[in-house]
Amino acid sequence: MLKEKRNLMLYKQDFEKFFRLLSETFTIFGPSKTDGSRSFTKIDASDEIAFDYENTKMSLKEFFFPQTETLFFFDTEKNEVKQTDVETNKHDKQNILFGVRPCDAMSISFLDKVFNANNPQDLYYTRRRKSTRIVSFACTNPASTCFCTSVGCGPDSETGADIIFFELNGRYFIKTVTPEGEKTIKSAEKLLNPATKNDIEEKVHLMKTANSNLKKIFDSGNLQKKLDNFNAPYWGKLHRKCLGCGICTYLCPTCHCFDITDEVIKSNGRRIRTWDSCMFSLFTLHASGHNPRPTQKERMRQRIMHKFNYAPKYYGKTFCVGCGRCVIYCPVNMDIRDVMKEIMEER
Amino acid sequence: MRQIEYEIINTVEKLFADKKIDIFIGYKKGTLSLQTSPYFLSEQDDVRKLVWNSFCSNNLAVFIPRIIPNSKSKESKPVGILCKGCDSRSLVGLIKEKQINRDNLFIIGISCPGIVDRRKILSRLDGKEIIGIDEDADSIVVKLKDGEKRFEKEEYLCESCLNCAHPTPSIYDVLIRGAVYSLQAITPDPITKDFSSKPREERWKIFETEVSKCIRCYACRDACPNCYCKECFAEQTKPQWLGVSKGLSEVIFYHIVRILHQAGRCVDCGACVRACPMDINLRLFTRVMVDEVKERFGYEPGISLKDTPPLATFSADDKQEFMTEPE
Amino acid sequence: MKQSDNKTIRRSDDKTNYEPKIVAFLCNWCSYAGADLAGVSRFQYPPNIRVIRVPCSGRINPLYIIKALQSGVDGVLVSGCHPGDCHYISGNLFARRKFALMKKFLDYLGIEPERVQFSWVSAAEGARFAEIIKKVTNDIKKLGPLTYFRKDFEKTGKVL
Amino acid sequence: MNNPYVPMPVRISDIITENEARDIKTFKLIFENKEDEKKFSFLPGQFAELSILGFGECPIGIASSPTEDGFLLFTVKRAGVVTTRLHRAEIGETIGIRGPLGNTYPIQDMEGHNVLIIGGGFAFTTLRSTIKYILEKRNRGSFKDLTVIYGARNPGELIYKDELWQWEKQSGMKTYITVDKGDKNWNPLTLPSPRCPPPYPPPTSGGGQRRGYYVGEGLKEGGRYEGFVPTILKEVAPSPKDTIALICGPPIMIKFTLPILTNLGFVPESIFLSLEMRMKCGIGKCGRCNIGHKYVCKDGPVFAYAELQRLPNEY
Repeated sequence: MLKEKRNLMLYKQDFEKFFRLLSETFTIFGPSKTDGSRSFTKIDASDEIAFDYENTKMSLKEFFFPQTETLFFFDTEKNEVKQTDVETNKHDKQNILFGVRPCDAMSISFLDKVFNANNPQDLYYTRRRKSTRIVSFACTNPASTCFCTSVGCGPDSETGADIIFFELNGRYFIKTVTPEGEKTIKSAEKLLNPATKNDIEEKVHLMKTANSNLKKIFDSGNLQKKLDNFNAPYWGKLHRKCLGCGICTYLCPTCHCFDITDEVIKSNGRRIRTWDSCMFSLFTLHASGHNPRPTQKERMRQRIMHKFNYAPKYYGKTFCVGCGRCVIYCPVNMDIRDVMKEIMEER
Repeated sequence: MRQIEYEIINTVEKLFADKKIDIFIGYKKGTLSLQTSPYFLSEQDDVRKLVWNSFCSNNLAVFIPRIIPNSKSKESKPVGILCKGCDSRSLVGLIKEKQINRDNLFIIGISCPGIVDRRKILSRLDGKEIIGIDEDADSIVVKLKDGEKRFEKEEYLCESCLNCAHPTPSIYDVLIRGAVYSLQAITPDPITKDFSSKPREERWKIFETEVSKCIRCYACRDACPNCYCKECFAEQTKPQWLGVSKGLSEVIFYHIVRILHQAGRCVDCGACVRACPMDINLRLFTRVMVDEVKERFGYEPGISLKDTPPLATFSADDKQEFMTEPE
Repeated sequence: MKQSDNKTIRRSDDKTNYEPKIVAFLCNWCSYAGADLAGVSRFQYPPNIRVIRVPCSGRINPLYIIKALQSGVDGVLVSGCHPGDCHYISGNLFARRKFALMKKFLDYLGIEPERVQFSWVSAAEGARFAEIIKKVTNDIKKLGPLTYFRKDFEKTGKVL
Repeated sequence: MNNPYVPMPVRISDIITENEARDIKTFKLIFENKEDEKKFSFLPGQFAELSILGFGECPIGIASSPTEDGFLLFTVKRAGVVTTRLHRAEIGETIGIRGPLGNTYPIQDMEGHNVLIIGGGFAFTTLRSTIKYILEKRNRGSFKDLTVIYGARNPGELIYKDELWQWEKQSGMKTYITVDKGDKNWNPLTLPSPRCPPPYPPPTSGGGQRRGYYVGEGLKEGGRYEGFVPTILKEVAPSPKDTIALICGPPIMIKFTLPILTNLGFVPESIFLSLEMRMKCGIGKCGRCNIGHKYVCKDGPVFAYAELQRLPNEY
């Protein structure tokens, strides 16, 4: 059992060996250079990993909660459910998600609250989650769109990660966060040395600079109180330039709304769950034609409130990690940081 | 550029002062460099926040059917809008298809020097942080921490601007003349010509790889002014034409039908391409319809309010060389 | 599209005895009657088509054709009245414009033009109808089954 | 481990068409597997996801009472894709069910109190479950007076007619039935005979004169009316003392009923509403049925009015 978190060092020249040792027992996924770090893909060799990426385009949630997931297959002719492989398939090989940014790692800890919690448990998510270790990579050079420190995350946040890497000069500073993380590096133990005082100092200094590069734009605690005003006048204005597309929610690492539908080809069918977005007009449309959120105003409010007001009340966490994806990819430059500022300034 | 910006601000200020409009849609400075954001301003808001530069990429016409919901209702005052050439062409389409009333609009037309594609510039910066931007008539100067980089606009324009035949608005109430980026527009567009010369299998392969990136956020549809359907085929449930999964088959289906639906409407403004978060080169597939409509029916969407849209009319002697005849 | 008659048409990816599946959208007033006439006049034509009767060729939305291709057919034929003979005066003339664009676009994307065909068949042209079906069936037989974007989740529906 | 997304098979053993428009049907379902039935223990107010393979799922309130053994009842209005398919179903067909989901009416709080039940339209389903539960012999003693006010657009739209006529006659409860607009067979109670029991079965021809609903006092035993539910509620004026009110109905009815209850002296803590929202998963994960920070599928569908007042008005 892990008594305390260990600080270890790995020389960069040993990284290749380290990677090979891990890949003997684990399948490794990471931001790969080959697809321009668009999403987390299978990595076969250590030099495929893109270390200096800012953030993958698709967030990590895709890995645990894919855009389309088959809940079960069925036969419409026999009118019976064929069980999924969620119960039957044994996944012997464990996965490592390597090079995850701390914000993405944290987002998984939020999704755990939704899917992994026993209320009831979502087996599809849990199965993947159980067989996966998250190795995160501290951000030494945060992007201009990052605002993690405003929402309680940070460039060196450990939440959600099993191991965290810090890139120092010529070597990696490795911190094990969970017992699982400790087990993960067991096979490569001989490559690792305990960190010296110097190493720790260098790491602390490094993160200090990274932290200072991140401006704190708002305080999520205050924001939650501010948002308790459901009928505040700014809701009438904020949404106006919103196009109602699903980019912000689909790229968001914590947005987890989904839809369940059936698909049939001849007599083969499957029930699938797919991502859905509160920004879509049909999201809450009742079969009767009534829609509790009829315009983009309500839908925009729902997105903001869900992240910054409802989730803190329900799960005790602000469901935003400040990764900045919605800021970068919004076609009309609806910057959530601006929205927050506007809300905070409103009396 | 500055000159034109002043002119826009003065015009809008005067419109508000004369009580001609209640709301004006323009651009304001974006929160990211190389980007602007649509700006809805009313009389109380700060007119001086309006900007005009090479990054005013949004097609503002997309907002018009949303804020003027009914074509028949005559708003007390028209909505003011800043229009580039392509924006005005989109508006013409909307007016012709009775989605909005011309009387409900006050259009400040602006002859457009072309929009710079921020992605093209970003790809040359290797992720370096931008500190500031300067713009003159021909080039963009990007200031970085370790120096400057100069980009000639001509090379970094959006694809759709490179082959724009009508940079000056086709309808307007006030026209602000500025430099027009003039290049002989070519039909068919070089990219479609190049694409059609490829072997069939390769064409399909390219199409497949491009659209397989799609995450079905529908941003291409939502950013398109001419995609105004209240209920899109992609979301209909009775009958359900399209599954909701991310499968290749569904994505291909969606894009083919959307592009066909835009045939005769698409003004090649490039809004869908710029909105796509996955960088799908949609224009490679949308542009061919623009060229085909022009070649076959001699129609260019958005040029005149008078001519009938090509699919809303016919001619007895339309070519029918493609019809099957028995052997 | 009910697919209960699988017995008569065995589909196989083996090209030699492969029988294509074709959906024919026929206009109620001409082509459907033409098909009828072909039947009562005993003109032989391949049994590969499934007929969907539509009020007019102008009723055809490109969506239907794409949906048919996605749902597992290898080709589509749309047939209506000859220009000038439309029961609704000009439905087929409007349709002709849509067809032209559609044909061009699918070809451009890389789908063989023979997969989607359009024709005019009047109520009196039973023989012509049979000939056209023969041609369309032969064309598509030569191309083999359509694999481009047929929906098939048995292969893709696997979980991670 | 149980997979919360996989439905259990149930067989349709009976289908009852409830209304004249024939778009509301009650389905009697029997579990195919006995273990499933044992696991499915519920209380009035809960709902379940009915599923038809190839069409999808829809959340429907459970209309039968836990005291009715061996079967489940679901009353379904034809509206969307799944319900339309369900209406085409035949007796003997097997469908799927997922549940029970959501919370229940506050049965424990209601014990030892008077219960006022206000229902409108076909949203009467979970209320029927509650009434059945209360009327059950071994439970009846735990509750005090039971008052039911139920309304529909017209007599043909009343659901559970047989039981309504029975309840009208039953002692130990007061049943007020109202329709927005009566027909020639609808014989609303009129002024001269306030205590006259309603004609049962309804006269087939002629019928009583339609003179609108009764305005006045003395209607203690229930009766039939013509008028909207809120209006009737105002006339009936049940005492708020020691009473818990349960409401389920169309939004417009709820909107006008609440102020009347408040005027009568009901405190928000003693009013419970059952809400409806678009749902998919039913277990608080898919994130679409929230009202404020509460999920209707998990924290609801029953909410105390006091709680609802603290939530955003978005339903």
